[in-house]
Amino acid sequence: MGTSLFTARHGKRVGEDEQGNVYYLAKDGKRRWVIYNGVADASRVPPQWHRWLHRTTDDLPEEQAITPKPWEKPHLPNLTGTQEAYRPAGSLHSGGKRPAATGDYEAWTP
Amino acid sequence: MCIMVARSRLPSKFDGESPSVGRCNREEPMPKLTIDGKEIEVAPGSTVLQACEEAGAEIPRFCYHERLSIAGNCRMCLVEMERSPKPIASCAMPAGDGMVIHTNTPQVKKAREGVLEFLLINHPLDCPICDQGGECDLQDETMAYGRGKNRFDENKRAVTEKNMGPLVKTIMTRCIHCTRCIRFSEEVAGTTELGAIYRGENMQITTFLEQAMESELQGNVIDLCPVGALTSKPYAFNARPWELAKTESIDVMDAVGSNIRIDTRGRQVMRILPRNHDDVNEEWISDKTRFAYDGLLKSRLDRPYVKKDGTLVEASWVEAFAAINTGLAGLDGTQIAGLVGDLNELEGMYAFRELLKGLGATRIEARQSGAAYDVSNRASYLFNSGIAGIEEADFCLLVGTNPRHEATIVNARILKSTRHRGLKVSNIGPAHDLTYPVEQAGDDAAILADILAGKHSLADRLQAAKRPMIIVGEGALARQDGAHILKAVHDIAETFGLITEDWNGFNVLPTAASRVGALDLGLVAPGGVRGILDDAKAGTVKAAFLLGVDEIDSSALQDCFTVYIGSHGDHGVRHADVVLPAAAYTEKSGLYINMEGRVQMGERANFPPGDAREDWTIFRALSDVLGKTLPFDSFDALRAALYKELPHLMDIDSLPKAAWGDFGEPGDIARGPIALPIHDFYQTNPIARASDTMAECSALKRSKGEATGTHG
Amino acid sequence: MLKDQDRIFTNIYGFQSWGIDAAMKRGDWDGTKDILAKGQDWIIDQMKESGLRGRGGAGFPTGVKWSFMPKESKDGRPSYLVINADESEPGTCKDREIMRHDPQKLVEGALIAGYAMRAKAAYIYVRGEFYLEAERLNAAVAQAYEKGFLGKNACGSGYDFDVYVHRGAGAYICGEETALIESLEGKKGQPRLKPPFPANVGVFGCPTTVNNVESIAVAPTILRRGASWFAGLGRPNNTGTKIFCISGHVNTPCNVEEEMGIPLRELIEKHAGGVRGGWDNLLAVIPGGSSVPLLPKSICDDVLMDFDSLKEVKSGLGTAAVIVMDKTTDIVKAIARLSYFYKHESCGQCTPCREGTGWMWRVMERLAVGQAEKEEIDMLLDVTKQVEGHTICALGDAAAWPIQGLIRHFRPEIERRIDVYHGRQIEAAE
Amino acid sequence: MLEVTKSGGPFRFSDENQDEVKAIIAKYPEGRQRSAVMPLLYLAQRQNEGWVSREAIEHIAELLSVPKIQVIEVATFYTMYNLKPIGRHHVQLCGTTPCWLRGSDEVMRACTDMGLEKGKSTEDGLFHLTEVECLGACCNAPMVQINDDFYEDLTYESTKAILEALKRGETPKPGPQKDRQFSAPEGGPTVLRDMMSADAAKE
Repeated sequence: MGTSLFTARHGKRVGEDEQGNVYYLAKDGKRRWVIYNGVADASRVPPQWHRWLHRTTDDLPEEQAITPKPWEKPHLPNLTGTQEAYRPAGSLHSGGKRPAATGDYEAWTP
Repeated sequence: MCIMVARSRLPSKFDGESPSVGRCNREEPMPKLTIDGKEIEVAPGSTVLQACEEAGAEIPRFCYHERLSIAGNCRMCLVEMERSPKPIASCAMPAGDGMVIHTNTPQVKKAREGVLEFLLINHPLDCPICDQGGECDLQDETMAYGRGKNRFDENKRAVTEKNMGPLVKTIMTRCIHCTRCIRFSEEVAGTTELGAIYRGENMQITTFLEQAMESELQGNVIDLCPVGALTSKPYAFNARPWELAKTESIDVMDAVGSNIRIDTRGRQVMRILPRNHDDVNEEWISDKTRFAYDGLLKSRLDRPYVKKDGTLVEASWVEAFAAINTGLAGLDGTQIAGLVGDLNELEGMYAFRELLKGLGATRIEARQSGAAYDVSNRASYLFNSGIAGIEEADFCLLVGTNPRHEATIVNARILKSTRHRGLKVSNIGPAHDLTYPVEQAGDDAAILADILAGKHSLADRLQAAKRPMIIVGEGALARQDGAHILKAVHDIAETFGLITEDWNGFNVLPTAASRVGALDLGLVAPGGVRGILDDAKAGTVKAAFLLGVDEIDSSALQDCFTVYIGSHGDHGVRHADVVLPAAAYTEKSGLYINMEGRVQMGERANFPPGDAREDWTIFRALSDVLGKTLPFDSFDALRAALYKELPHLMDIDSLPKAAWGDFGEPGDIARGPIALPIHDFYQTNPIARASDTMAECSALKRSKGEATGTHG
Repeated sequence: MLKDQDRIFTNIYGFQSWGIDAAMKRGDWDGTKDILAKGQDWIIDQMKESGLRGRGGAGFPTGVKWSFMPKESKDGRPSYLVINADESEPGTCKDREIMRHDPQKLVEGALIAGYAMRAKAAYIYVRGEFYLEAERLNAAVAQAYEKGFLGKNACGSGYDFDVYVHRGAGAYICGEETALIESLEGKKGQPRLKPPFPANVGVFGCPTTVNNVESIAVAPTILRRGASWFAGLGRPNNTGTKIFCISGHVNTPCNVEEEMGIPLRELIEKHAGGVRGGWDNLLAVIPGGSSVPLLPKSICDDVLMDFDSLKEVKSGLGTAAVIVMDKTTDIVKAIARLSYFYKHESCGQCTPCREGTGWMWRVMERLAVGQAEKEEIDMLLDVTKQVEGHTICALGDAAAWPIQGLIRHFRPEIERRIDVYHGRQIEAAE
Repeated sequence: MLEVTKSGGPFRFSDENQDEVKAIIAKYPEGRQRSAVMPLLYLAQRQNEGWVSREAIEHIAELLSVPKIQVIEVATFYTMYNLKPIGRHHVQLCGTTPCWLRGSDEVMRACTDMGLEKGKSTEDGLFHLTEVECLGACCNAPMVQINDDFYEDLTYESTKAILEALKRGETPKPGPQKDRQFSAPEGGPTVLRDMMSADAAKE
């Protein structure tokens, strides 16, 4: 609540990312912040905005002269602790079978 | 160890070109050397390196190998010799009388450090991902002679991998150009497939335009390679040497009885390596021996099966035994037959025989290939000259055998003898590329009769030879007139002086590891396998026990109550009524008798899968159910009983001399070609057939055969 | 200066015809039968007395070498003479002149030498690039056969002798005698281990002597004019005449036959028109083909051109190929180029040479532009020492020596370059 | 990876070369026919427009009963065998120190100016340029070998002239490109002057 007030008073909206998180710059240019669209999770900030937000650059994402490489995947927040968290092959949570181990054999069946 | 033998037979790179090199002349005096202040006498023809070893000075080496010619190219074995301005390569320098050698001076150490540094500058630092790690000569020597610091500031050399086929994986950047593999391929395998192209620092080991290697011994280059340039493809990234349990055992893929080491991790066989045995396999093993182990994990029988309503269903041991009890009910001994397969150890066969004898069975047969062995005389089914004896022979006549496929190691020995001892080889039987020059006499078995009558030029060859030998294969003995052929060869041996006080040139080449042992146990029945199968078809044999029998046409047993005991679901289970899962050769201890009659002991390396049990325990338990309890409760008791019957089994690893006598059946030999017993080297037994690696090799060979239109 | 009548190779410049008739007019094949009639021992003794040392580089006494051959074959193996015409030492171009302008001297020498060592035949191994020279030699051999000088009852001596020409295909290492033998057998030219020496097990497994073209070609003249004539030229233990190849920064590069022991300065000034820009413009001389260490001007001033004198100044006569470098020369680059040569020509058989030549060349290339640290000069020297004497054949030594010579005499120059390079680096950084 | 170009058809020595093949093999003792590997490879190369095809290698291996791998070892060890097609004029430029001292860089510049590239054939298939090691004509440095002929005492201009002449289909005169008798000093020999006249011939 306080944040939205502060935002309304001092903030200047500078942009929004694909997830709908909105980025603000203080009118005096001294502070930068983000209002999340949904859960407040710092890892949801995509890299381009991250650079801006942490003052690595003053350029906004669309101004940054970075062309995405063809192998780059879309940004994902940190999924640890959620349903989508990474599970190694064979993990019981992913419902898979355990990986091959020594001593495994293929039995003959008629 | 092997050094003594190697010394007198030291082959030189220029052997065959110089009669004076590489031969040990007994009249020569023993040269006396001083090594690090210690005086030592060595056999004539030794090298300085061997003399140093004798004197207890360890000499590092990469290119030198006892069983290969001397290349002298790694320069690691440099030592100082007085009155020589430069350090000398000890592996290549013949030991001379009065030489004064120093192996531990600072100069020697400096020289070796220099050489090792050169080897390392272009060797990648990828030990953590290298399969040779932990058993790498370069690693070991670096511990002793490494500088500990790199002075090489330039870019390292990278070399593209070479395709060498499905067995040998190459990481050629690691190659230190010792040329052991090249020399092996020319001198031991005889196929001359490897070479070094380009020159200088661009030199690269490869096959002709990267075709796959064809040799059946190619796996040995993996052992020979002192670094990780040539490694095992099937074993790649599977295990580290220090996490493997090593068990010394005996191979069963052929009748050679190669000495092997089985490396296991947990329950799984990870790889198989040769052990040195100068008189049997030296330090080579065939690719089938080395790579068929993945077949131990495929198509395994891991629980008993019983046939119900025409299909086999899983059963417990109790149910299976009960089914057998029912199946045998009301049958008398003459209606029960037993067949023994190719891969069995003596203990299992003995228990099997005792069980069937207890049931009153009279027909127990082990000659699965149908060869007409005569058990009345032990000499009639042995390789009497001994494998090492091949090196003493000067003429060898092959009859209906392709040793390259039937006993690859024996073939390598023949090659060695042709290269270094001037052995000449003639062949009666289909022509094959045996890797050495062979005089082809035709494939008509009747030539034997001509020889005996003195009408064939081979008769003169045999007569002229000082130590002639004949090797008869199962191809010849499995013919309808096999017994006649056996007799004819017996007579040839007697007529042409193959049998003397200290020489027996009559040799049989069995194809199966269990064959000689089974014959020693007397597992033959009149009419052989053929007779039993015919009677089963006709209905006079009503029950058959198959102990690992997979090389017969089991459809003859369709109407017969069949019990299969074995490790793999292969041909033998097809018409079985009860299937009992047994252990494969790595999973049981046991005695094997190789083709020479040499008794060797194999040790258990891992455990059989699932409910499978060692063979003898199955028969002991079954005998209980059938009410004919066998008189042994432990493996030791079984062995004691076996020793009592066959005392020569206690004489482990000695080469017996079988007394000569008469054998075979006199009779006519029909004109006509001899067929060979093995058509596909890579697919001769259930384990090999289950192996993916062997299947790949087999497919490759077939596609090559089709491409070029030539076979073998 | 050597008098013209004491010169052996009178047609070295090819003013006359190379054909056998012209050659016979020049004195070849004169009384060869009589020479042969005096017997093998006489010939070998004469060769020993003449003091002729092998002209291929190592300088081993030729007569002694011939005497190593078995007097009779105990096991039925024939003997062979192999003539090394695989001339590829940088700076050397003498055998080519003999083969194309005076081939009969070589062919006659082959017969005499072959007879002296009881050889069945001679193989002349000509480097592959000398296609026309090999053709010329083939023609000369054919002419000699036509005259009855070769073949059955060669020269009427009752001795059967054949001469064959075999061509190489581009490999410096085949100038090494055992590599040459391997190559002659149709294999890669990789030197063999010694022992056994070729005189025991050589080409085709038979006793073999490998001699340089020049050593063989001078033999007939020596025997005709007498060992004492030859021994009277030059200095003791360094007798006779020798073809010198003078190349590099001289006014008129040339081949010239001169007396052994001629002062280097006299050789260059008299025959090669002097150093470009005068003697004082001389920087260094490689006196015996690329494999020997170079000599700075201070030594060149009064050094004599023979085996022992050059050995005293830690160099060697080698093939007597004098490569002259004046003060405009980038001496480090010149030696770096030689290092590249050895890297390119290493056969790859033994470790120190295979790995060391490449390493040395790479460091040399950096030193040539100064892109190195000063410690690396000592490291390079250490590497050359690690190669030297540890290889199967002498190529390792040959690759090491030029660099050792360079560091011995021109270390300040290398250090200067390093300083300059780093100075420039510092400037650039500022 | 080593690549040996296939010629696309079976290889056999041409009829005129058959006798040559027999003569070559006959030079070596009985059972030592392997020695003929190098001459035969070279003969095959001359017959086949300056390069050895894979089929030729296989043919020679069979002809001499030498394992194929050992023939290819030889073919790759020596520098004179070309395992893929090359230009009609093989320009081999010596760049070793004696030639370099006397200006082989200039000769190289002339070659590149004429459109030749080290290790490559020109697009018109006329030239193939290789930098080789010492060719043994150091007293006549710098030099190039074009096919069988040595062109010596070169300068930038004379190199260019030779290449242009070849381009025009002419055969320039081989040997020294300066006024000089083979390896005699420029301006006449300092010794053996009486051998210069054609009739003088006396030791």
